[in-house]
Amino acid sequence: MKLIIDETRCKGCNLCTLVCPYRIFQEGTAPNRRGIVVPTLDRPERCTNCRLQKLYGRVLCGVCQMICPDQAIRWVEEGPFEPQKVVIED
Amino acid sequence: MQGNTACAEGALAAGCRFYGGYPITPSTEIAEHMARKMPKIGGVFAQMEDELASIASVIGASWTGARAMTATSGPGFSLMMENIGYAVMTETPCVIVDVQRGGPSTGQPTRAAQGDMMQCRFGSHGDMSIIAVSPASVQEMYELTAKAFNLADRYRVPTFVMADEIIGHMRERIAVPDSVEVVPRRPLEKGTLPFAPGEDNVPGFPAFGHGYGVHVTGLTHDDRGYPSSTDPRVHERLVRRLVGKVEGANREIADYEVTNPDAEVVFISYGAPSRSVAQAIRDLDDERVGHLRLKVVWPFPDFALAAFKNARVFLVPELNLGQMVREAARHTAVPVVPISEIGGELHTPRRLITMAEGYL
Amino acid sequence: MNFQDWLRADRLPHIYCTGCGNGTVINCTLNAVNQMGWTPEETVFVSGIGCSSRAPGYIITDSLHTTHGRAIPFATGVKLARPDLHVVVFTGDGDLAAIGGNHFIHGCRRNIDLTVICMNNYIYGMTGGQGSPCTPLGAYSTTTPYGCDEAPFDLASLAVAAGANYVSRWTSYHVQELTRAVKAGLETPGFSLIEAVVQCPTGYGRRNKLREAQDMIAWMRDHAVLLKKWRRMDEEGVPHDPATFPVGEFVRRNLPAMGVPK
Amino acid sequence: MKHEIRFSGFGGQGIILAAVILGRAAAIHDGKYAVQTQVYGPEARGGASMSAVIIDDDPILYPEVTAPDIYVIMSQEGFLKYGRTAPESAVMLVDSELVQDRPACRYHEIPSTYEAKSTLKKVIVANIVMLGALVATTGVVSEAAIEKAVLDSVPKGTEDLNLRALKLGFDLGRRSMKDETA
Repeated sequence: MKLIIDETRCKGCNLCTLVCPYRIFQEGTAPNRRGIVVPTLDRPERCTNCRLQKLYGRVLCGVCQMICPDQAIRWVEEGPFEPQKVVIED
Repeated sequence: MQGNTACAEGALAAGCRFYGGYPITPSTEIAEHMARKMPKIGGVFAQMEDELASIASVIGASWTGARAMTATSGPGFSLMMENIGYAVMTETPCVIVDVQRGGPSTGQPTRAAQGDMMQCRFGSHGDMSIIAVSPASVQEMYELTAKAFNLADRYRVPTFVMADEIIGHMRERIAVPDSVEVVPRRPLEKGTLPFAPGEDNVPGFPAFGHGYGVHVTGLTHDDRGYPSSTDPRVHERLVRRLVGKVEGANREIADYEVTNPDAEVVFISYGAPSRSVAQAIRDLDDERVGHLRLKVVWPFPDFALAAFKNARVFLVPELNLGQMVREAARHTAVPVVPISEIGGELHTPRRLITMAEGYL
Repeated sequence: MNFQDWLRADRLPHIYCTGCGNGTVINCTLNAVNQMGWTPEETVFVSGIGCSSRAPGYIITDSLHTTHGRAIPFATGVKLARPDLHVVVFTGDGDLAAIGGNHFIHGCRRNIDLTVICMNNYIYGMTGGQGSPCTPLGAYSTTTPYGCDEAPFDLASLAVAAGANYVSRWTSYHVQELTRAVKAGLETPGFSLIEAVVQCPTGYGRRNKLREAQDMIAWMRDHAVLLKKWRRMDEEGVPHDPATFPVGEFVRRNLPAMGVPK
Repeated sequence: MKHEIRFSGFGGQGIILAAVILGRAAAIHDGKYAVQTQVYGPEARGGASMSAVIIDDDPILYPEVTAPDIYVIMSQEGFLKYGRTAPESAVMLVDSELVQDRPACRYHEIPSTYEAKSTLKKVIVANIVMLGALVATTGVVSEAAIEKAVLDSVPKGTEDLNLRALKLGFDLGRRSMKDETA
């Protein structure tokens, strides 16, 4: 699975950057066509949901999606499936 | 039977299954009767915390598809005005009974008046149109209340029963029919936009709980029901349709009685003063004196005035300082004269005869 | 079904300002509704007027966006006429506690089977940030330019006193707890109030040194005190910092209720 | 001489305030007549907002802008809603960073948001930068008048920042005039 930010909905409040335990969301720098600075993803494959949601059959963290006031964060299927290299930080 | 009881019975016969109200003289007997009857027939009686809540609960219940009503009087009627506008904007069928009493303010709680005729028509803010009936007997309290539900459902508009303390508290023998005509709401055809004009400018009704997924808002909305509150064209189109669906059906909605159509002096009346006029006409026994009695007062049947080809004057007895008289005067070149009676007493036939004789 | 499937995708993005907490509360509510296994056909959302009350317009169910303060009586009519429908009310602090205050306490007293979610942002957002009955003492708004000098309502305690069967308070920072609380409210027969303290960076934060949504979220995180701890402090006579407020479940009980489907 | 100026952008950019300041400069400090009107939706942030000013030497009777000769456009959505139909005789100032399209009429690209952010470190004064550029390129009001009007209108303690924003706008405006003639 893959984490995405829907640019047509995001208003650039950056609450996701505050709550993600892995700090995957980083404040963006350049405005998009709507004039909104959308956060960027830093190594999103570190997201637990992306890695393990299928395995456990339920949403495991999802705080970014829940707190996003603009319903702009969700996970989409990746296809075809490719093994992800995960860097474990200490 | 008492007028207020007849009103409640007429509503029940028409299939009213939700009553939301707040006690106020002189309408309270309607609520009391509903409180006794509703639980026995599987309906809902809700005594709300005030009139704002009463009309709100009625509108909410109506959106589940139920026939719903409330009853009140002057001060309570004033409190309902905002949500009446909401019902107009959202095209919510509902019946509001106003047993009119003397005002302004607390005024004369136990005496009759017809001072709310303009308020029911124009009381809420913005441009709108509504339907109002005015019973002149206990029998009509029953019949016109039942009819009000059909009108409300047919045109998806709040419909008023503009009674008064005299008719509400009067007791008369009435003939209760075995059944009353019930014309149910036309449901929205699936796949149709919920606020698209539909036939006769009246959209089908998408009752809650049937999978329509309709969004109902008092904001100016498009055919989907979505707010669109800054576009002048959307607003104009919507409000013109809301007004037009009622005004355009004036002839279809109209309900009135004509006595002596060739008369030269013609009384126009509605509600309780109609009784004084009828008595005066009988006592006068003169074909030169006629009577136009309105059972539906809004929309005003302007074309009915033209039926009196020989009319030299219209006399309008009302229990106010002149409300419907203005409406009549707008539609005819013939002089229109108010005959006002305030304080709670009905016009005496003697007074009306003297007035009529003065013009003969 | 995912909770985002309950949204009217054709109406997004919604009109809320950048960083507005209302969107978060919608997520938590829809998540809880979704977890209940209800279908959109049997669920109705009702609201009054204000920013929070725009929420039902973004949800695919039948919904009533009504007049200012009157959401609860409208919802009462829906619920009494069709007790089998699940009726959820979105409201705000101005809508619920000021103009709708009477309906609020009578809804609690009747214990009518509604779940009321109040997005308390401490001000009137839609009209541009005026003081509300929930504006904290000393806080600035366009109508309290010298600091609010009226004491605010404690909505949760008010609902408990008035007879509601379920009452809790969380904030838009506490997304998991808020979701669980809404679900508990949906499960409890009778009147449920879930007070969700939300950030309004535009109308409130800007005038109270919390300009960014992140600042407000951090403020809520740092000033919300768990109810258990709050009560223990009461027992021990430890004074509360006036800027803090308790969060948690205030009551869950089973008093006689109205409009519960048989 | 009559001018009709239309401002458009998204809610929160200070589109309405910019128009108010321009009108104040004309009516109070330049001794002309001015009327300011506005159109906005329910949202306080985002959404296309529009405000307009008419400036005239004679009293203004009809208050609405019908055929603007000057446009100030600060968002792409605002351009699509209010700027796209500008006639060829008009002149338009666009925020070069936030507006992607360009009109058929004469226009000046003013990087007001970018400059407010990078030079002044306060994106909130982008509208004042734009006002400065507007005055420098069109001369609808005098520079002295707009300076006084800005000082009248901004919160206490921000006068210096806003004056710097205005001056930056004058420079950006002049530079864009030079580019045009070159």
